[in-house]
Amino acid sequence: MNGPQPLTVTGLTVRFAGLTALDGVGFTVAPGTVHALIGPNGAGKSTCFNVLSGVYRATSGSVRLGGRELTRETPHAIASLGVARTFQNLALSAHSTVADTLLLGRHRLTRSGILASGLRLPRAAREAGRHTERMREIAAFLGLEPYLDAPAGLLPYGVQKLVELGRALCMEPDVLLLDEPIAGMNPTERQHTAALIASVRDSLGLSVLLVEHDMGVVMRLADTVTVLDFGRKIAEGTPGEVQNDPEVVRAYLGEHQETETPR
Amino acid sequence: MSERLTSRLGWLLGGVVLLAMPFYLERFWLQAGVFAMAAAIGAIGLNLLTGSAGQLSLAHAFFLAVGAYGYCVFAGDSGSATGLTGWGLPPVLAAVLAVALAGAVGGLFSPIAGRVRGPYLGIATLALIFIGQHVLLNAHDLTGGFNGRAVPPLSVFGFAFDDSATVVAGVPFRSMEKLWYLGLALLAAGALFARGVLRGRPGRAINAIRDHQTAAGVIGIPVARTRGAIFVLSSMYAGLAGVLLALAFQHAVPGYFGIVLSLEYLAMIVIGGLGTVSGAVIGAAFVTLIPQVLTKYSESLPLVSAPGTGGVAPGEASRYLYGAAVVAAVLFLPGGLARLPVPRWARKGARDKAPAPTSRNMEVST
Amino acid sequence: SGKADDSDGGSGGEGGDGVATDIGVTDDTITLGALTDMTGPYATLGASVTQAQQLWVKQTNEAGGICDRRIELEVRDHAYDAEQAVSAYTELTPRVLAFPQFIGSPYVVAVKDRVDGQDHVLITPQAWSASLLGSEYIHMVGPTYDIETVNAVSYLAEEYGLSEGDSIGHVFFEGDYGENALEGSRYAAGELGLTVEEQRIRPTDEDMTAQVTALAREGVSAIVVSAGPRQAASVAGVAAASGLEVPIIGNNSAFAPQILETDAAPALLASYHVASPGLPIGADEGAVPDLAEAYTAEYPDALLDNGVVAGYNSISLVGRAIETACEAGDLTRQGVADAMATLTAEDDGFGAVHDFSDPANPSTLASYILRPDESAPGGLVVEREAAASDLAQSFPRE
Amino acid sequence: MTAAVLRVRGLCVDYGPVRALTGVDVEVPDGAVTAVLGANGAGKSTLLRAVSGTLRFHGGAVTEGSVALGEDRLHGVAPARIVAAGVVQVPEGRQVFARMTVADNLRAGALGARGGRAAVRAALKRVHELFPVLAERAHQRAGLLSGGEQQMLAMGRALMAGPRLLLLDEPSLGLSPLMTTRIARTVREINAQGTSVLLVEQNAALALKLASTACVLENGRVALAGDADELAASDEVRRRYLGVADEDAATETGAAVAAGTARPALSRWSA
Amino acid sequence: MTAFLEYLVHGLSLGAVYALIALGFVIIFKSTEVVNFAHASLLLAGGYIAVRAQESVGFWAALLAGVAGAATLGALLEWAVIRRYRGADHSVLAIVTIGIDIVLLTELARRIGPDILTYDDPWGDALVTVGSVTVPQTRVAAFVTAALLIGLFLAAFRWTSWGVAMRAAAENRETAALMGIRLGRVSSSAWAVAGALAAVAALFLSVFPTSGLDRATGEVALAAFPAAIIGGLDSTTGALVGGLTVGVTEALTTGYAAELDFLGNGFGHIAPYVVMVLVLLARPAGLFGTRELSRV
Ligand SMILES: Nc1ncnc2c1ncn2[C@@H]1O[C@H](COP(=O)(O)OP(=O)(O)OP(=O)(O)O)[C@@H](O)[C@H]1O
Ligand SMILES: Nc1ncnc2c1ncn2[C@@H]1O[C@H](COP(=O)(O)OP(=O)(O)OP(=O)(O)O)[C@@H](O)[C@H]1O
Ligand SMILES: [Mg+2]
Ligand SMILES: [Mg+2]
Repeated sequence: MNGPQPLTVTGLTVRFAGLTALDGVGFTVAPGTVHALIGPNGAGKSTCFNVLSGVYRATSGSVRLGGRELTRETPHAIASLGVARTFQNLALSAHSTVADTLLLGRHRLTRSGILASGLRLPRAAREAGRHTERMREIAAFLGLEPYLDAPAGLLPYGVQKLVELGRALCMEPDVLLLDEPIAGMNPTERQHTAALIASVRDSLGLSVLLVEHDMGVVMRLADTVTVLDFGRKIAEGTPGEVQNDPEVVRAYLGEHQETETPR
Repeated sequence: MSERLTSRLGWLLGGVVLLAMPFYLERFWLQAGVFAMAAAIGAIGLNLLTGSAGQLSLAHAFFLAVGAYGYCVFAGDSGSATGLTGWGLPPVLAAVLAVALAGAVGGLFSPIAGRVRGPYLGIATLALIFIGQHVLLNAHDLTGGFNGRAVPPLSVFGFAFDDSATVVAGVPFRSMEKLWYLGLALLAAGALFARGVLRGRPGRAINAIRDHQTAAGVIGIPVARTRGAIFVLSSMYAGLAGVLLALAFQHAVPGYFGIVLSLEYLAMIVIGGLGTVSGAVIGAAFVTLIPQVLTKYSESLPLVSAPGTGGVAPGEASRYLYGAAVVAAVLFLPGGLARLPVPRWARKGARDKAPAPTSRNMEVST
Repeated sequence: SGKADDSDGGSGGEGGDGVATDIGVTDDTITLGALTDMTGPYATLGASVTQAQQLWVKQTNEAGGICDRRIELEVRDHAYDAEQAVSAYTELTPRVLAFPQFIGSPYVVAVKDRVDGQDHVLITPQAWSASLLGSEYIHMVGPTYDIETVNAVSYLAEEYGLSEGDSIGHVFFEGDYGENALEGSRYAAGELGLTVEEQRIRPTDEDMTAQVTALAREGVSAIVVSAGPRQAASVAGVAAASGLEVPIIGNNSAFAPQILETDAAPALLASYHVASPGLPIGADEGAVPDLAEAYTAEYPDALLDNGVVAGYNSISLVGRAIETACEAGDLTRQGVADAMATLTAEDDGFGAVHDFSDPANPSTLASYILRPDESAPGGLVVEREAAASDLAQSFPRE
Repeated sequence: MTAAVLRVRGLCVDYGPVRALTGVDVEVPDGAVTAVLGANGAGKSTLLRAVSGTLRFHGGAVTEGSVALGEDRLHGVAPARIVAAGVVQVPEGRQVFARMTVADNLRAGALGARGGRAAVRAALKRVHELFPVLAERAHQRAGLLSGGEQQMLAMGRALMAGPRLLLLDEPSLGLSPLMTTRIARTVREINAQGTSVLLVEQNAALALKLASTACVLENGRVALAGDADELAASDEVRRRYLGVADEDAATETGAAVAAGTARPALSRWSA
Repeated sequence: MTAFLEYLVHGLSLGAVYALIALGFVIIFKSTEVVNFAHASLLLAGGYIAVRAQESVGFWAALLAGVAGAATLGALLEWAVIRRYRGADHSVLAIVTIGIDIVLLTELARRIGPDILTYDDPWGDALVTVGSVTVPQTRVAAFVTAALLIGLFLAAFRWTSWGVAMRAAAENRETAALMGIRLGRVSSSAWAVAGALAAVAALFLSVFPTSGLDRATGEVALAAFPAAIIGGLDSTTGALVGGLTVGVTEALTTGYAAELDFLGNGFGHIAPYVVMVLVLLARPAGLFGTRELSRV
């Protein structure tokens, strides 16, 4: 852990049978900033996340974190470099408690294996104690304390989204990849969550790569925005620049956002 | 009285009763008890794999065989009196090596166990049973073929677990009395170990892999390695169970380690309750003891008739019973027998979490 | 504790009549044990043997018992499961004088050390594998599979003029029945200058087409079947259908009357033989007709098959050992085992004469050759009287 | 007021010991769009499950109250019969059949269709017009579609049945602004063609624009109900669900968080 | 060479019977995601009912009765057990079918006892000779029947609403219900079909060259496990290919047992499993099975 490093994506291409999901995409996430990745449905945003986190293999191109090439690494190796992510569709165990789910995030930071846990070595107990404490800190920060003993799968959608965020934070990441973190929340909850994201960026100094369709939140949070369409980068810049880019308006935002007149 | 105190007392009482058994029970019951303890150890291992990691395995009988025969070979006479291979190692070392061997063989199968999931793995492991039977019948030098080979008695620092009588408090202690204590000790150790694993970091990791394989990788869990490790651990439990069973049998026969045995272990963990240590123990006791009890008391049970008199034979009755128990446990007691409303202290599983797995091992999505 | 004074159960000492006793004998009863398979793969055999033995017990008690004591037979069904077989043995051993029935040779082998070392209990198993030889307490009634197969091959050679250079096929079960029989056919073939084409099968293999085709390809002039009745029927049926007209001979276990009702019946009647330690249940000699009649009267719905003779024979020989022991005033287990060894020329009434004095050899080396006959009860009639072939007598035993 | 297609009266729903809905009354007037708003966990999805008869898949059950479609009772009726009666739901979280192709997903949607073959063919044409991507990807496995594409498929699949009453659970979840507008237009169109709609939506602004009547659920009870316009004008709704008045408050909170006053900011972990 | 052809033909015809059993498996798996360990007893039940019925009605009517009986039994099991399971873990259901199998098999074995039950089938031990190769008529009948039935179900799965409903129900019961699919009907129809197929297989397993139906006949159904896996558990084509593969492998390894002796005596018995493991190593979902998807 020698401070956040830039995440650089260059010429990233991903092909599935007969379909190019990403086509030579490149951008850089500067340390300590929020970088938004937007674009129409099916533009390749989640695919990009999947490559960054090692779930998909890139057909060509490179992803570098500082000096480290990530495209050949396994998911858990990438996680161990300090890259954490949330999932567009929830990936929580239905019956695990929230506490266990959050502790899962600390897997990469802890050591006790089968032998140590099975034999309950003092080392394992000490480790568990320290990490549970930090887990509670993070839960308190997110307002998840009341839910710690509840099974994650039965919670309301919005809370589950927060649990996912908490699990990613528990990994103590340098780079946080958030795939639609506030989808399914109402405006109040959205603002609350957006504030939390801004807060961790500031207090932990980590880099955030954010996929989100709520333009209000993107505008407020993002330092830089990259826009994808059909796997290709069509625009990049500050939120203000991007929002007025005619190409972006055509492909993504729609000509006039207020097409519907109130009745 | 506080609940904690009640619970302590309950455990104490149960422990004392178990420890006193060899002074009162005849060999038949002790032997049944040792079988049940061995089965419980094996079932705990299978429950780690199937209940917690969500991997169906039909190969458990195979790993039991590896443990049992491994022990025979390692501890067997090195002389050629029997015409069988034996390394003549000290029995304790042989037992440890046999468990390790089961783990190693499990490790060899890990590439498949890691690649193949769900029902495919279940049936793929069936291959191990059949290949295992083939080897057991053909590798005469190691296994003694169809009629099997004798199991050298265990001895710890010159104290032999054989049929020579050591008199304790006026009671002659022969092999079963001694094995009873050995079984208790191994079962307790195995159960505590498994609970430690399940509640700790590895337990969380295997649950995560079961529910969301891809996500687990992204969270930083090495999926293949963890799954392989749990397969190895489960094989080692089976190996240990195999050693204990062999010691109780005093003779290992290949026919025992067939598909039926594997199916019985699956039945145990479902009857007892998937994913919990106590469930495995309760299920193992149920499945092992039912046929013994029914056979022994066949004359005095109303529905069961003595062999040769027509009607339902005890063997059949016990199969009806345990087949029906599997179905009933799943339909009416989703947590298995371990979740029955019994006093808290008697319910070891009350605090082991890891409830029955429910999500399918498939993720798809957006 | 209740266990303290107890040396493995039973009532040691001397009966009121001055006969020494230890386990399984009281002043008025003698308890025998039967470890059988009534619900597993050998259920057919188990049912016949058990019922025949229960019949013997009934007859014996009606005739006043043995040594002025009633006989009781405790039956335990182990379903051919190792755990249950060993448990049942453990349960009954502290209470019985002898085991006139024990099905499942692996389990007999499994308890052999306990029998020889501490239990000293007489067992007449219903399995005829040579691996059970060598114990002074375990006595097979009849020839071992290897001897039976030697007799069968010798018969084929004599009757069908097999000569040096010919080959015979041997279809056998994996496991000790088949493999022990294979040793017999290999030995006989070696002595006669024949070659053996081996086809190993499993009890679950029921279609013998591939095996018979392979044997036909090798041009065998006869086939030996050391498997179950169904496999024998399939071998005969397929061979006949595909034009392989060679004699087929099976071990005693490779026949059941039911197979004469299958499609293979004509083929079986034409070319099949069975080597058997005793007379068929349908025979008109010795004690057989009485047994057949009594058995049918007792169990009108039951099948008459060779298990009936085997079961009845074992228990009546054990009964004779007990009688002998009683006369010698020693009804202890050791006494009964010793008495068994004194039976050296025992005509069992079913066509065989047994000698139990040598633990290293089976009680007889002779086999009948039988052939299927639909009209006979039990489906078999004698083709050739009992004889021990020269090869059987020279069969080496280490 | 026109007759209601759907009438929910005094509905109580329990998930085992957990009570999710208490005495809920909701009506969907014939030919109207009714919106249901509420925070996370308010019970919106539970309401739709109760109408579709799928509570039992979640271990839940209706304990009191009634659900009626026109004159017919719906509670206690098998889900398939409810679909046959014309009530079709687009469930929360897409729930496409991941291993089936897009085309087969649409065929599955038509299984409960009321019309004949011709109607199904027409419906398919219509769906392909609305969501061209579904025609392009007809032979791709649905599980490999992107999130938004799956949402379109879920919507298209429901339309295949030619519903009389459409239940939508957060149809705009994960859709781009452009696509959200298109969904809104679609809802309006099918509504114009005579399908009534019960719409659960986090995007309250959109929902209130589409709906003629609306209600707000809070902790399993109906807190507010009435005309959509009226609700849209109410302070309560504006503040809590439209986020309008809250804009400033949110920036304040954000600043407060950054300054570490209002709530404890997270500090870096040092091992 | 003739011998080889003969083994091959024999293997194919035996494989056709395996394919019928495997097809039943596959249909149950496709529609309910359950690995049905009770298939062996379903098969035995079908055969038993048919043979018993034959005593009073003729062969064809009895066969029909067996098929209907096994179908009813299958549907009944689905209704009484499978449908009532509330969890979502399909491996638990697989274990439940083990329980069902134990009960059914015990009951059937008790009823059948030591008997060998035979069919009065129209084929007897007649043979068909083509060139240098002879095959029993029964096996030709089995092959034709299997090919027809498998073709039929392939089409049904692909083209009928029944097939779509079945796949949808297997994947997500709740959503399938939301599509108006009658879950109960769909899955019990699958179990019924599997039962019917098993009864047909039972017939071909107990006529010439086999000597009849007995309590152990069901164990042959075990051969269908590797068959179903080799083909891919959710593929009807796979069932056919897998069945034939197992049949041919068995026939060839048995026929050339002498030449394969170095692999241990009786290698033929495990050869299908060895093939299965090799196939799984190369294709974890079998030759025609649907690969598991993984997207997040
Ligand atoms: N494993 C895969 N196999 C085949 N096609 C895929 C796969 N993963 C993604 N795709 C396709 O690649 C395209 C990009 O998908 P992706 O999930 O990256 O979109 P997205 O930008 O995240 O969209 P959304 O905003 O709707 O989530 C889509 O058309 C999708 O169908
Ligand atoms: N299967 C279940 N078991 C127990 N409680 C449940 C279950 N499903 C939902 N609940 C509870 O019922 C309440 C209502 O949930 P519901 O899903 O209906 O909310 P919602 O309004 O749809 O929320 P969201 O906006 O997050 O989708 C919540 O408190 C939730 O925790
Ligand atoms: Mg996406
Ligand atoms: Mg909801």
